[in-house]
Amino acid sequence: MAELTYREAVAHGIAQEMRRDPSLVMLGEDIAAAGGVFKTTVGLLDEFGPLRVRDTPISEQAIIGAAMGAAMTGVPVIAEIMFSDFLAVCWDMIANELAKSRYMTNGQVSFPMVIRTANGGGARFGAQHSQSVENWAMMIPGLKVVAPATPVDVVGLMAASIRDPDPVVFFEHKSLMAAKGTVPDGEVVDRLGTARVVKEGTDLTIVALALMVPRALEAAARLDEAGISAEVIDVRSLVPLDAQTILESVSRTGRLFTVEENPRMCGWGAEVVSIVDEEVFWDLDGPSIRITTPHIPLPAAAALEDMAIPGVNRIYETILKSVDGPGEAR
Amino acid sequence: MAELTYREAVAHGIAQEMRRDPSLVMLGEDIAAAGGVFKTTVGLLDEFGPLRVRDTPISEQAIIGAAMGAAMTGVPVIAEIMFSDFLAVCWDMIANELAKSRYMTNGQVSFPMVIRTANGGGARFGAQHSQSVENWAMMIPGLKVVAPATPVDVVGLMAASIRDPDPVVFFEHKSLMAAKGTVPDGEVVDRLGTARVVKEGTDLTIVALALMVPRALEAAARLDEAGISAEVIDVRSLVPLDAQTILESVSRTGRLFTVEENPRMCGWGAEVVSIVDEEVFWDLDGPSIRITTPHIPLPAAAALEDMAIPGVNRIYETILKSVDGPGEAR
Amino acid sequence: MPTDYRYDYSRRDPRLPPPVDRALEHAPIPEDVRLGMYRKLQELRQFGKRAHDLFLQNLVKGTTHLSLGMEAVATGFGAAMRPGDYSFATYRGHAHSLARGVDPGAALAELLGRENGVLGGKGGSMHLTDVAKGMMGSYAIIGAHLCIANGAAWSAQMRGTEQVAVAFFGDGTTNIGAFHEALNMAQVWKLPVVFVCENNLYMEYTPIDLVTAVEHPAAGRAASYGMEPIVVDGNDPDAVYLVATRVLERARRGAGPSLVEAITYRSGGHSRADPGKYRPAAEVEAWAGHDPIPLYHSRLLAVGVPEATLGTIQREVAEVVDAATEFARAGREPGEPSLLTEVFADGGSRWRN
Amino acid sequence: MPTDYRYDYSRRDPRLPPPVDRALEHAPIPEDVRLGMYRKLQELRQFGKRAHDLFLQNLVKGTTHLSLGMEAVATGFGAAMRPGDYSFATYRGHAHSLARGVDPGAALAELLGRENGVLGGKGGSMHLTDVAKGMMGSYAIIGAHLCIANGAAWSAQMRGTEQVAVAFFGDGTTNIGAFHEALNMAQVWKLPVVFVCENNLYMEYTPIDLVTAVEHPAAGRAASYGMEPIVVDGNDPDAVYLVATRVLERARRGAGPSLVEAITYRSGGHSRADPGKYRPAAEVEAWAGHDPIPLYHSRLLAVGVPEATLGTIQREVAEVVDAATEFARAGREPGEPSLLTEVFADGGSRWRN
Ligand SMILES: Cc1ncc(C[n+]2csc(CCOP(=O)(O)OP(=O)(O)O)c2C)c(N)n1
Ligand SMILES: Cc1ncc(C[n+]2csc(CCOP(=O)(O)OP(=O)(O)O)c2C)c(N)n1
Ligand SMILES: [Mg+2]
Ligand SMILES: [Mg+2]
Repeated sequence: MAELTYREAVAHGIAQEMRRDPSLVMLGEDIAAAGGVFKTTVGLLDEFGPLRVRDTPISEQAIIGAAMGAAMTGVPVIAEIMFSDFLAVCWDMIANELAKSRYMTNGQVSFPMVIRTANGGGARFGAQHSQSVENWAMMIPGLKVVAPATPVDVVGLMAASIRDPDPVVFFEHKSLMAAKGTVPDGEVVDRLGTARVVKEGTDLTIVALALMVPRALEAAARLDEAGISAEVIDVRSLVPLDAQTILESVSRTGRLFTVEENPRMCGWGAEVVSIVDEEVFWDLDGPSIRITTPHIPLPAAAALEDMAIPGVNRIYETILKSVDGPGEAR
Repeated sequence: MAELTYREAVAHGIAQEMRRDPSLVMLGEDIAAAGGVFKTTVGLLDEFGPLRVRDTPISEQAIIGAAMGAAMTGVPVIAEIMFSDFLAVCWDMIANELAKSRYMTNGQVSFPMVIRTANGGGARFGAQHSQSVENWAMMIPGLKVVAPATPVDVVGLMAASIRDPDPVVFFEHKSLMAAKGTVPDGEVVDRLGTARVVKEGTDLTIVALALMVPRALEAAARLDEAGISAEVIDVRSLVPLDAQTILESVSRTGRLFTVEENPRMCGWGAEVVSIVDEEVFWDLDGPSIRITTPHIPLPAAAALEDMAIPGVNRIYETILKSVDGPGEAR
Repeated sequence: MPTDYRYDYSRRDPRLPPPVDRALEHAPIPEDVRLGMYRKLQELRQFGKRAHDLFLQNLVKGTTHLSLGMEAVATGFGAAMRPGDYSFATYRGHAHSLARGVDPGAALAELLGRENGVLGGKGGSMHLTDVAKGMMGSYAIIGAHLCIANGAAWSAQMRGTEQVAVAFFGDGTTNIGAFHEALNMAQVWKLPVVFVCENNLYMEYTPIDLVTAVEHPAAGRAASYGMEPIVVDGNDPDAVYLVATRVLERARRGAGPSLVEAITYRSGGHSRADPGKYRPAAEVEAWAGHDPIPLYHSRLLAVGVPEATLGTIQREVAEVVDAATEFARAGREPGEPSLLTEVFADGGSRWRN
Repeated sequence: MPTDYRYDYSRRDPRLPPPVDRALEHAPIPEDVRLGMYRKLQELRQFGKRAHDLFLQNLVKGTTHLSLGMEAVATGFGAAMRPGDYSFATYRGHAHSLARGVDPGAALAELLGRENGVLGGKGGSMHLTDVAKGMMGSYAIIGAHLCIANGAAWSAQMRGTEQVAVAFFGDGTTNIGAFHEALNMAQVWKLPVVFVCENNLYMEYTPIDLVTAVEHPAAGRAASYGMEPIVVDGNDPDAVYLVATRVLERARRGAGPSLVEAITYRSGGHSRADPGKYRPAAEVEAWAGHDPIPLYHSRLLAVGVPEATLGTIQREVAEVVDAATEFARAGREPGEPSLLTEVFADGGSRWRN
């Protein structure tokens, strides 16, 4: 058992896998000598050397292309795209090439690769360095999508992503970097496509991801005090999606709330609501409510950013109002 | 009154606006001398000359950048991105720069520009030239998103998009290019943010977009014969979204079906379902059902592509089964 | 405002082919290699014509981009490459596929969207791939595959296999960002990769010189990446073969990447039924006089190959292409089950439990 | 595997500054221009130091990228540009903003996330913009703004205004695709745009030469776009001013775009509290000896400006920066209403009825 920060867990998880598989390599901007701008790859160059841990030019398309070409010829790769906003710079590589090539070639090519990227807000970096773009990846068939909320999940899901034969976009949350948690000794390997009930409850279900998980938990604790028993689910992996865990919970509680950091439209929560609506409609006791960042670019000023991203208060108030609301009275 | 094809309507609408506003210019690959690969810009070079209708290199980032820089300094621009799949090549320009700059600068810059692009499947072009990516644009705050289904809407919404002071992504559907319709003489100007009830009905509401509109209409006609009265709404504009028209209809009919050409996850229909669920839940008589392309890249073979994209039969059968289904019996 | 005549591209001055380099008759190329190239040229040409016919018969749906007139580039490189080498092509990838030994029947069946197509009908004309043959894919969005080719080369470098990756692309592709990123990274990492620009003077319907800052869209950029500017007559199989041999060897011994600009010309249109009317008639005609097939036919006669040998090859290839056509036409339409396969490596498309 | 010493970048050979060009003392630059540049240099330096202090006091949140040591580039260009010209900068845009006359108080308030910031706190340190001053924005994702600058230049060309657009960017930016697309289009359309690469030898924490195929990341690529390779001492305001004057004039008279590589050095880290330890100590020291402020101070003394004049300027600027700091610190935090404004041109963020 070790106490690790989320940031340390990234390097820890990667190192575990690079020790296991001597063919695994990584590349990205400032990941080697500098240990990454978020210090998530510290120590890897020293342990694994410059041939396996490579600094690149600012050429995101070339980075993803290099990873793809290596992966399709038998070398598994971890590519870093420094900020998830920059996925846009290489979106053709990811959405049109990486995601589609297996299907287009009827299975002739495989891409055992992970694209790691720092995602999310709260760091006051402004609109171009703060987005939560898990839905960008989720909407593209052929990609798997993971977003851990805790250090142990970082390690376990990183290992699972690296071992997965498909391309995985792995979102590391900037505002969780300093969060601490225990990680078991020895090899830690998790499974993609498994959500986790992080708090049990009976009155309603809150589905959250990444930074929204601790906030949802805190709101749920306050709801408990108000006599409302909320179940909280950490989705962890958007693709594959553990729909069963969500459906089972919502069927039981009768109410669904999503907490999404993304701007509202076409967020992952919309998809979850539509699945729930389609499959367990008759178990619902009221409308499904999405708590999201408003549909705006993220502002830089601390005061504004904190208003934009769902916080404990907003989650708590929204849920409280909704379960007490006129709908329920009807 | 003239009978125009959808493809002719594009040039017609652009010409109307270029005559009105002598500062309006356009640029794109093969749009001038060749009249566009879909022949949607035929005649514009001849009428407006090479300074207002410009052929470009294959440089989508430079194309969007040129449009942005011109628009922000007072020259309204129409930029063509040949296939909507290629939005990925310049996604940073669109999602991170164009969409966010007004907000980031607190309103100092405006982008009176339209990005026209050929969208959608049915042409057997395969996974990289057939996508329906309206949701890519819809999910980015700061963009407006339009997708007409008929020649007259092409003209009217094109005019509205060009006159709009915000950036509009204008999706022209490849499989509707040859569709014909009448267009009134004289200036035609429509309004963004207005959906249209294209068939009235009382039992359920079908919400569709672009190529899915005629298919939904045909399915609705068959449902009529089966004694089921379906209302069909052509969304036309995803941003701004005419939520009122949809909510009013669903409140009345009690059932919602979306017909989406996009692969399922995070499609525009998910957003519509979540809005309906949140706002008129108590008026719903059954689950909202999404009829979409499966979550796969699009195959090239005609036989496969036709199975993938929602067709009249699938729409009809899905709805029939759902309104007759066990849910209703409960 | 009347349109400036320069915007009727067919009225511009024609851009003429280079003279045939007679000295290449004496190039040190073994006769069996030359006969192999002649056979391949014939295969690519006859396959291309057949694909065109099938398109006009509405059997090839969607679109198709042929290499008619441009076959010598694929041929020369195909002859110089080793079996383990990697090829990456664009939507205009039929010639490059066949040049690596992809079965013409499976390729044609793919164009027809049949189950026996090399991609089961899922990819179509723009995406021919046959990994077993080193044909690592045809990519239909400009630029990306140059970056992917780097990756295959990087992998070969790491695995120490002496494989080389070759990326083929058009003149128009030199103006997209990915071109720049790929070439820079290739040089910085000294990757065993060769970038081959097939400069057919047109980016779709637009003359390349009107949208490019330098005369040679590829060679004129080589210095930016510390590479030698190489221009070759892309319609002369021997010339291409010699250059290919040199740059492949260079890559194989670890000396790094190369960029080759092969000047060539489409005898037909850009895609589908494009008649190519945006090109000056005199230009089309001049290039017809520099077509690789008669050019190479004359070359082989000049070096002493009997006419009859060439005739036999032509007929043998005709039989191959006929058989391929039969094979393709006999294929079934792919069925429902295959729709949902191979999105993920487990063979399926399940995105949820 | 032990790490090769070359990967401890601080142990590489230092890259030294050029010698000061004494001949520039005789450059035909009016004294008022020179004194203006000295004042601007001081303003940029003192502003940068103040921003750094406020960051260390945790008043600047998030991140901030300073131009300490690099001020001569913004200064020289700022002095040569006309009021209507357009500037486009990166996240490292404070100097370029001030050089165009953006109010230091409003800029500093923006860094502090205050309502009286030039962007009302919405943009932050990386996005300074003041359209009224021709400062058309600071863009934080590498590459895009070169393309946008083209557009402003295209607009000026169409409107016939003789305005020029200038895009400033780093050495690392030369390896991204958008750089290539922008430069090619600029030349093909003969746009009145100037691309200015501030080569400070590092792309964040990585030495630029380790990731670039040519020695000069910008000038070494100029020929690809039919441009002249221009390298200038970016720490010498006079040298920059002369080059700027020349390329701006060229653009203004319709002769097309230019690419300038100004060699310079960050005296501090890349951003935030980065100590910059990846750089050889001897290198940091050598460049400290080539700092633009003492360099220009000596130059002005050498051409006969009295020490006292310079001292007065320094003190006046100090007052300006103190006042700016007061102004910024006195600003309120932006409130709820502004959160939802200016997504769209109607002033709001409504995406539905
Ligand atoms: C990013 C991108 N932009 C545009 C297109 C559309 N397009 C297909 S082929 C083509 C012309 C390509 O010209 P070139 O590179 O010279 O190749 P050629 O077709 O002549 O072989 C264009 C613009 C595309 N496929 N991808
Ligand atoms: C597309 C993109 N990739 C990566 C980054 C992260 N990043 C910010 S600054 C920087 C280094 C830029 O170096 P250079 O262009 O030399 O400018 P400098 O910071 O030295 O002024 C990097 C990689 C980014 N902002 N955008
Ligand atoms: Mg070409
Ligand atoms: Mg730099």
